[in-house]
Amino acid sequence: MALLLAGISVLAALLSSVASLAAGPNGLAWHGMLWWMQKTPFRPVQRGERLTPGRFSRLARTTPFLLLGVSGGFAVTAGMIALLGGGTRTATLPFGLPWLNWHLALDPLAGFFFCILGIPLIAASLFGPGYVREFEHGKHTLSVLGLFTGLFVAGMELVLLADDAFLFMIAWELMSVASYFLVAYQHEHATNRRAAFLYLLMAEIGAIAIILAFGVLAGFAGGLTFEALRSVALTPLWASIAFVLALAGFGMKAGLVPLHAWLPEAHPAAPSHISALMSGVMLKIAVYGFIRFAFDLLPSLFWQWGVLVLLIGSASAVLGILYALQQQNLKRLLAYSSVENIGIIFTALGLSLIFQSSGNSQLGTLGLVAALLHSLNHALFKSLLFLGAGAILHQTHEHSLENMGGLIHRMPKLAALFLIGTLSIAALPPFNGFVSEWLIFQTALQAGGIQSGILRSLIPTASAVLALTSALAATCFVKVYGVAFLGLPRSRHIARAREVRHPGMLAGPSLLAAFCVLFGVLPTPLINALGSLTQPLTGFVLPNISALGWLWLTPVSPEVAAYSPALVLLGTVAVGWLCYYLLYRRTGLEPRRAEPWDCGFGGLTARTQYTSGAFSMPIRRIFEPVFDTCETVEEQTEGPANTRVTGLRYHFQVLDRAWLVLYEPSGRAVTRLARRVGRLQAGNIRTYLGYSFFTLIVLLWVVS
Amino acid sequence: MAWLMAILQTLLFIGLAPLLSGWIKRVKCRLQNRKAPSLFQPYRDLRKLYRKQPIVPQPASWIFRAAPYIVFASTVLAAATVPLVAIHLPTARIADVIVLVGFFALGRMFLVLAGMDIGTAFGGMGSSREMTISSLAEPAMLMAVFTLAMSAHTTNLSQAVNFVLDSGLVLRPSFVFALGGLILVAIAETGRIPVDNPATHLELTMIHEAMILEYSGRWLALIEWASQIKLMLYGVLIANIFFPWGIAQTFSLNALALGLGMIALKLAVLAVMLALSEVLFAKMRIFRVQEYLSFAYLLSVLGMLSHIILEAAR
Amino acid sequence: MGFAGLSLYSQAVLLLAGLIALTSFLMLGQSRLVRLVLVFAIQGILLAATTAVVAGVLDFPHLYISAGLSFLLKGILIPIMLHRMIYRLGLHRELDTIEHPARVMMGGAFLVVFSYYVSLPVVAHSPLVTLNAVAVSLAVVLLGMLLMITRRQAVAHVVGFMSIENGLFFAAVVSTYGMPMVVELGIAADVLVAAVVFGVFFFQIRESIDSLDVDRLSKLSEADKP
Amino acid sequence: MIAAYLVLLIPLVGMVILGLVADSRRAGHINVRCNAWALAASIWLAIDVLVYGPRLSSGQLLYIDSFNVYLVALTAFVGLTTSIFSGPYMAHELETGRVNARRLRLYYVMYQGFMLAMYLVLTTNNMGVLWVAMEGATLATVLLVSLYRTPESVEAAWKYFILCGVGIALALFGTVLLYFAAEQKLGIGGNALLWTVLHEHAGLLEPTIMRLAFVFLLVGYGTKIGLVPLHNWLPDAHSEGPTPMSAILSGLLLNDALYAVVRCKMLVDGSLGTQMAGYLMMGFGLLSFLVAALFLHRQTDIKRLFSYSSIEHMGLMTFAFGIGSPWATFAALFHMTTHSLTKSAIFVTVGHAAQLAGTQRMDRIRGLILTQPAIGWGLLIGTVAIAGFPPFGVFASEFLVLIATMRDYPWLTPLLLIGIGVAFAGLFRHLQLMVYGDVPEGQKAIPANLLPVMIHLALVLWLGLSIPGFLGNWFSQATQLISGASPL
Repeated sequence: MALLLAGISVLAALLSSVASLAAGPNGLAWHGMLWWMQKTPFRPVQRGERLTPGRFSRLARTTPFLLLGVSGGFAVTAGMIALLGGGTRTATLPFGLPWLNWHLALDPLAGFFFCILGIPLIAASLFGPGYVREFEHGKHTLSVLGLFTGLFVAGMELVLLADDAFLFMIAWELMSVASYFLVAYQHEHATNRRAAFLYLLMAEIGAIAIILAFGVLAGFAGGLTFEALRSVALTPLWASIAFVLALAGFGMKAGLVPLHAWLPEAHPAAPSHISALMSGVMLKIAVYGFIRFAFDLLPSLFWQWGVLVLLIGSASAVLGILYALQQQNLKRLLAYSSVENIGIIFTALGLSLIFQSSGNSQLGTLGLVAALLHSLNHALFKSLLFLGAGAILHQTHEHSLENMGGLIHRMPKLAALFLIGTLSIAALPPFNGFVSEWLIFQTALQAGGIQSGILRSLIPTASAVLALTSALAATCFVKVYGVAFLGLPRSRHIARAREVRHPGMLAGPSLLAAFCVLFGVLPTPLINALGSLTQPLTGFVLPNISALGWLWLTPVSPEVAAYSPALVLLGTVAVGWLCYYLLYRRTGLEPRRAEPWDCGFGGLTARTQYTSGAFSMPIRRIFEPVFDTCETVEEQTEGPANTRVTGLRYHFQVLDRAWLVLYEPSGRAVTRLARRVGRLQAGNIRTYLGYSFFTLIVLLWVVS
Repeated sequence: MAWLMAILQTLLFIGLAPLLSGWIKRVKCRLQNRKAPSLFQPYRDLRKLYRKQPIVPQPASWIFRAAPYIVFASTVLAAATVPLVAIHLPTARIADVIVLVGFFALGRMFLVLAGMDIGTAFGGMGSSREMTISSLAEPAMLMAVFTLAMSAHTTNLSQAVNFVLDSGLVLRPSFVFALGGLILVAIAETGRIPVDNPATHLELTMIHEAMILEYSGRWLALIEWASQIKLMLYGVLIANIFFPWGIAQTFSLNALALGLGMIALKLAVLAVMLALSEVLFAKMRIFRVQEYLSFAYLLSVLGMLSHIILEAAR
Repeated sequence: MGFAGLSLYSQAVLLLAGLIALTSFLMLGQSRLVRLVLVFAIQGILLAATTAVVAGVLDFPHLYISAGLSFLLKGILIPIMLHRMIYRLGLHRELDTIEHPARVMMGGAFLVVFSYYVSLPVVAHSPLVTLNAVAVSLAVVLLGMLLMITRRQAVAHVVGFMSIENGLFFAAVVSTYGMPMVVELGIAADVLVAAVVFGVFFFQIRESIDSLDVDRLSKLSEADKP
Repeated sequence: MIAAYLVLLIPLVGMVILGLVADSRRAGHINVRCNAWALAASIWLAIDVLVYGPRLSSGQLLYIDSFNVYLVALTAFVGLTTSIFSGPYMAHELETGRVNARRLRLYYVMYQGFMLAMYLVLTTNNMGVLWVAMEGATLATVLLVSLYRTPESVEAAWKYFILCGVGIALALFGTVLLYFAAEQKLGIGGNALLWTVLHEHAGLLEPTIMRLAFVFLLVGYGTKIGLVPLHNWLPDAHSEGPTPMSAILSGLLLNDALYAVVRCKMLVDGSLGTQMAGYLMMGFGLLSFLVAALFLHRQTDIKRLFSYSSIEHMGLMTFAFGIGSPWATFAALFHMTTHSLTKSAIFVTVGHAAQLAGTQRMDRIRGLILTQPAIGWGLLIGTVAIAGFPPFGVFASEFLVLIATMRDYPWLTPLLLIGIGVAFAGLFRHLQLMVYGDVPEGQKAIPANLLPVMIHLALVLWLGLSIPGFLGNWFSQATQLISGASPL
C-alpha cells in the first residue's frame, strides 16, 4: 500500500518531466494543439477560445508543478504510513541486470525521509509556477527545466526506495545528473558553467567512492541486494575501508568539509526553487545514504568511526557558519549555512556512532533521533529561506545583501515568513531548530557514562564547538535579516520592490513556516513516531520521551532534562500580551513618528547604515586565521597633489581555504601530468614504431 | 499550589530586580564618595518612562514596536525557570538551563533586530558588537553550565541545585573553573564594566546603549526593566547554583522565609563585589573583549575537562 | 651429433636461413635505396628457394604454389614496382643516411641473440633441427622493425615492412611447412594489395610534403612545442 | 547457416554494385540498402543461433556462437545507422568540395569492403582467415583516412597503415606459432587453425609456445585495439578521416580487434591454466585507460577528443576481460555493445557539429544548444552517457567492473577511481564550453539527420534500464564460455 503510493509519487514526478517536455513552447503538445486547432476549423470555436496560446502556456507552466505537488503529497502520505505502520514493504521490478532485478523496499527510515522530501517538494511546487514565469521569455525553454526537475525528484525518491546497490546507484546518479542540468540551466554565465562542471565532477567521484564501498560488501557477500549485503561478515579492516569510502562518497554529496567547496558554487546557481530542493532535500538524501550504509548495512560499528565523523562534523559546522557569515550573496550564504547544518547532523551521527559502538545503544538512539530531527528541521527552514531568497530575487533581481535593506516595508508578508525561517535556523526557542540542537546537547551531556576517558573529554569539546556554532549561526542570520529586511533600502530597485503577486509564491513558504512552528512547538509526537524507525536500526526506542505527557519533551528522563516548547510559547505570548495590555491599552498614549535621534547626528542616509560586510567585520577580525581575506581600500583624492581624500571604497573578499589547499593543487597536478603524457604523441612515426618494437621486446623478455 | 508558588516567585523576581540595581548604584556611589540616590530610584525612573509618550523613528517597522515586549517576556520566562527562594517548582520543568540560554538568545535577537531596524549607524554598530560578544559569551556560558550539568547528571536547574545541596560541601575543581567562567560571562552579558558601560552614551564605546538609543517611553522602560531582571538573574544563578545553602526545599513558611533571607543576603554580597570590580577596573577596548571572553570560554572548557579527568568516577 | 651429421636437407635449410639473416643485415646497413630493393629481392628469392626445398624434400605439393607465389611477389613483382617508383620519384640518387651505423649493427646482432634466446623453448619441444631457423625468422622480423625505426625514407619503410612479411613467411615454412592454403592465398592477396596501396601513398605523401622523408610527417603532434 | 553466408555475400555484392554506380546520391541509397539487407540477414542469423544454439558451417569455415552473433548483429546495426547518416553527410562534403565524385565512389566501395572484412573477422572459424580479414579491414579503411588529401589526412593514413601493418604482421607471427603448437599435437593439416578444434584441445597445446604466441597476438591485435603504447595511430586516423568512418572505426573495428584478442586469450588460458594472459591484458588495459584519460585534457580537436575516449573505454574493456571473473567478463561484453552504440552516435553528432561550426577546432565551436538544440543536446546527452552516467547502459558495465575489481584486485580500485574522475573532467571541460554559452556570430543551423543518434541513445537507455532476455542469455552464455562460470 505505502509502497504503491510511493511508486505513484515516483510516477507523478516522471510524468511531470514528460509533461513539461511535451508542453514546452516547441514541445509536442504545443504543436499538436496548433495542428488540431487549424485541422478542425469549425468545431473548436468555443474550444479555440478556451485554448488560446496564453492560456495554453499557463497550462504548460502549471501542469508539471501540479504533478510535482501530487508527487510530494503521495510521498508524504506514503512516508507517514510507512513510519507509523512500521515494518518493511518490498517489491521487485523487471528492470536492471538479468540476474539482478530492481529491488524496492520502503521501511520506516525511508518513510521518514519521504516525509522530509515531500513537504519541501509541495512547497516548491506551489512556489514554482510564479517563479518560473520570468524564464518564459528567456532564451532557455521551460521544458528543459521541468524535464530535469521531474527527473531530479524521481531520482531522489528512487534512492529512498532502492533495496539493492545497483538501483541505488542508478537513482543516485540520476539525481546528480538531473540536478547538474538544473545548475547549468542558465548557462550563459561562465560562473554557472564552472559551478555545474565542478558539481558533476565531485558527484562522479563521490559516486565511485560509494560504488566501491558497496563493492567491499558485495565482494564478501556475493550479492548486490541489501539483504545479501546486510548478512555479510567483515574483518574490521575491510569494514573500516568500506565505512571510510562511504563517508567520503556521501560526505562529498552532503558537503562535509573539506569536500564542500562545490556546494556554495552549485546551489546558488540553480533557479531558487531548485536550490531549495537541493539544499533542503538532496543533502538529506546523502544523509539517508550514510545512515542506511553505516547503521543498516554495516554489520558492526567501531568507536573510531564515531570519532572521525564527530571531528569532521564539528569542523564542517563551525567552518561552514564562519564562511557563511562572510558572504554577501544571499544564496551563497544560505548554501554555506547548509554546510554548517550538515555538520551539525553529522556531529549528532558521530555521537550516535560512539555511543552505539560503546554499547550504550539507548543514547546512540537518542543521537540518531536528534540527527534525523535536525535533518527534517533543516529541510524545512532551509527550503523556506531559499524560497524567500528566490522571491526577493524574482521581485528585485538582486543577489547581494549589500544592496538590500528595508524590504520589510515593501514586502511585509514575505518578511514575516522569512523571520520565522530566521528564528528557526538561529535555533531559538520555541522554534524547531532549537529542539534538535537541544537534543544533540542532551546527547552530548550524557558522555559521562562512557568508559574511555578520551571520548569523555572529546565529546564535551565537540559540544563546545557546537555551542559556538549555534551562537555564530544566530549572529549570521541576524545579519541576514537585519541587513536585507530592516533599515533603509540601499539601492533604488530595492526601494521600488513590490510584494510577490503570485499567491503560490507566498503559499509555499507559509506552508513551510507553519511546519517550522508546528514541529517546534509539538516535537514530542513526532519523536515518538520515530520509535518504529530506530527499533530496527539500533534495536531501541526511546522509552520515556513523553514521560510527562505529550506536552513535555524528556529525552532521557524527567529528572535529567525536560522542555515544553508549547508552554514556552504560551508563556511568551501571555506575558507579552499582558505587558502590552497593561502598558498600552491602559495608558492609550499613541506613539509619535519622528526622525531618529541618533545622538543628535542628523541627516541619515542609507549609506550611513552598517552593511553586511561591516556587521561581520568583528568576527572576521577575531577568527582571522580561518579566513583567506583579501581587502582593498581605494582612495578617491583630489585637490593639489591629491592630498584631500574625498571618498573611500572598501572591497573585501573571503576565499575558501579548501580551494587553495585541495582543489586547485589537484587540478594543476592533472594538467602537469597531462603535459608530461602528451610527449608520448610526439608525431614522429619512427618513435611510434620504436614504442611497439620495445613493447614487443620487453614482453618477450618477460614471458620467456 | 506549586504553580501558585512559581508565579509568586516569578513576580517577586520581577519586583525585586530594580531594587538590586538600585542597591548596586548606591554601593558604587559610596565607593566613589558620591552622594547616592535612594534605593528606589530605579522604580521612579521606570514610572517616569512609563508615563512618557514613546517616539517611533521614521524608518522603523513593527519589529521595533514588538521587540520590547518580546525581550521582556523572554526575560520573565527565564526568570520563571530559575529557582529563587525554593526548588522543586513546576516551572523548572518547562525549561532547563539550555533553554534558559535560548531565552536570552531570543531576547537578544529581537533587541538586535530592533537596533538594525531604525537604520542608524549606531544601531548597526551596537547590534554588530552585541552579536559578536554574545556569540563568544554564549558558548562560554553553555560550557560552564554543562560542567555543572555533567556532574549533576541533569540540566534541570532545580534538580542541579538539589544535587549540590545533597552532596554537601564538595570542593570540585570543575566548579571553581565554571564559577569563574560564569562570572566573567555574566559581566559581559549584562553589559557591565569592563565590557560595556551602562551609564555612558559615548558614541564609540557603547554597545547595549547603542542599540536602544532610539527607544523611549514605555518601551525603554520595558527594556531597562528586562536588563535589570537579567542582571539579577545571573546573580541568582551564581548564588543558587554554587552556594545553594538556605534555599527552601519544602514549601513550609519558615523555610521560604529563610530562603528569601538567604538569597537577599547572597545577592547583596554579590552586588557589593560587582560594584567593587566596576570601581577598580576600566572599560576595555572592543577588540580586547574577545580575549576576555575567550578566557571565560577557556575557563569553562577547563572546568569541563577537569570534571572529566580529575573527577572521573572510578 | 655435429652439424656434419645432419641430413643434407637440414643443412640446406639452415644454410638458407643463414643467408636470409645475412640479407637482413645487408638491408640494415644499406644506405642506397636501389641496392636496398635489390637485396630485398634477393631475400625474397632465397625465401622462395627455401620453400621449394622444403616442398621438394618433404613433398608438400601445396608448398610449391606458395613458393611460386613468394617468388613472383617478393622476388619479382614488388621489387620491380619499388624500383620503378624510386626512379619515378627521382630517389635513385638519394642517400638515406643512417645515424650511428655501428650502433645499429650492434643492435641487430643483439636482436639475433635475443631471438635465439626467445625461441629456445619453442625449439626444445621438437626433434626437428630445422626449427633453429625459427630463431632466424624471428630475427628477420625484428631486424625489419629495426630497419623501419632507423630509416627516414618511406620507401625504406616499405622494404622493412615487406621483409617482416618475409620473416613471417619463412617462419611459417620452416616451422609448420606453410599455412593452410586459404590463409596462404589470403596473405598473398593482402601483400599484393598492400604493395599497391603503398604505391598510391608514395604519391600522396609526395604531393603533400614533396618529399618521402617520414620525419617531416609530424603535423599531428601533441607534445607542446618548446 | 545460409544466413551467415548471406551476411558475407551481401557486402561483397554491394562492393561490386557500388563500384559500378557513378551517381553519388544513388550510391548513398544503395549503400544504405545493402546495410539494411545485411542487418536483416544478421538478425536472421541471430534468431537462427537463438533457436539452434552455436552453429558450425559445413567445411568448418564459419562458426557462430553467442559470443560473436551479437557482435555481428551490432556491427550490422551500427553499419546501417552510420550509412544512413553518411548519405547526406558525404553529399554535404561533396557540395563543399572536400571530396570529388571519384573519391566518393571509392568511399562507398570501401565502406562495404570494410563491412565485409568485419563480418569475416567475426564469423570465421579459422585464425588465419581472421588475420587476413583483419588486415583486409586495415587496407579497406586506410584509403578512406586520406580521403580528403589534406597533408594531415595523408600523414594520418600513412601512420595508420605502417603501424597497423607492422602490428598485424606480428599478429601473423603469433598465428604461425599457434599453428605450430597445434600442429605438433593435432598433426599436420588444415584444421589445426580452426578455433573450434583449438579450443577443444586447448589443454594439449604446448604452454611455452602458446605464451610466446599470445605475446605476439596481443601486441598485434592490441595495436588495432589502440592499447597504449601501441595506440599512436588511432587519434590521427579517427580525427582526419571522414566522420562516418570515424564512427565505424570507433564503433566496430576496435570491438572486433578486442574480440580477436579475447578468442586468443581463451585458447591461451586453456593451455596455460595460469593468469598470464589476464595479467597482460589488465596491465595494458589499465595503462591505456589512465593515459588516455590524461590525454583528454590536452585536446583541441573535437574528433581527437572522442577518439581518445574510445581508447580509454577499450582499455577499460581489456582490463575487464583481463580480470576474467564472470561479472567482469559480463561487464566487458555489455560495455562493448553500449560503447559502440554510444560512441558512434556521438561521432554522428560531432560530425554535424563540426559541419555547423565549419571547423573541428573546439575553441571555435560554441553555444551549440542555442544554435541547434537537437545537435547540442544530442552531443551533451551522448557524452553524459559515455561518461558512464545512468540510466544509460555504460553505467551498468562500469558499475560491474568496479565491483568486480573491488572483489578481486582491490588495490587497483584507486587507479580506476582517479582514472574515471580525470577522464570525466577531461571530457566535460571541453564539452561544456561547446554546448553551452552564447552563440558566436555566423554560426547557424544546418540540415541534419539525427535519427541514428536518437535510435542509438534510446537503445543505450533501454539497455541501461533493462537488458532484454535473449541478449542477457547471450551475454551470460558468452561469459560462461570465456570465464568458465556464469554470472547468474
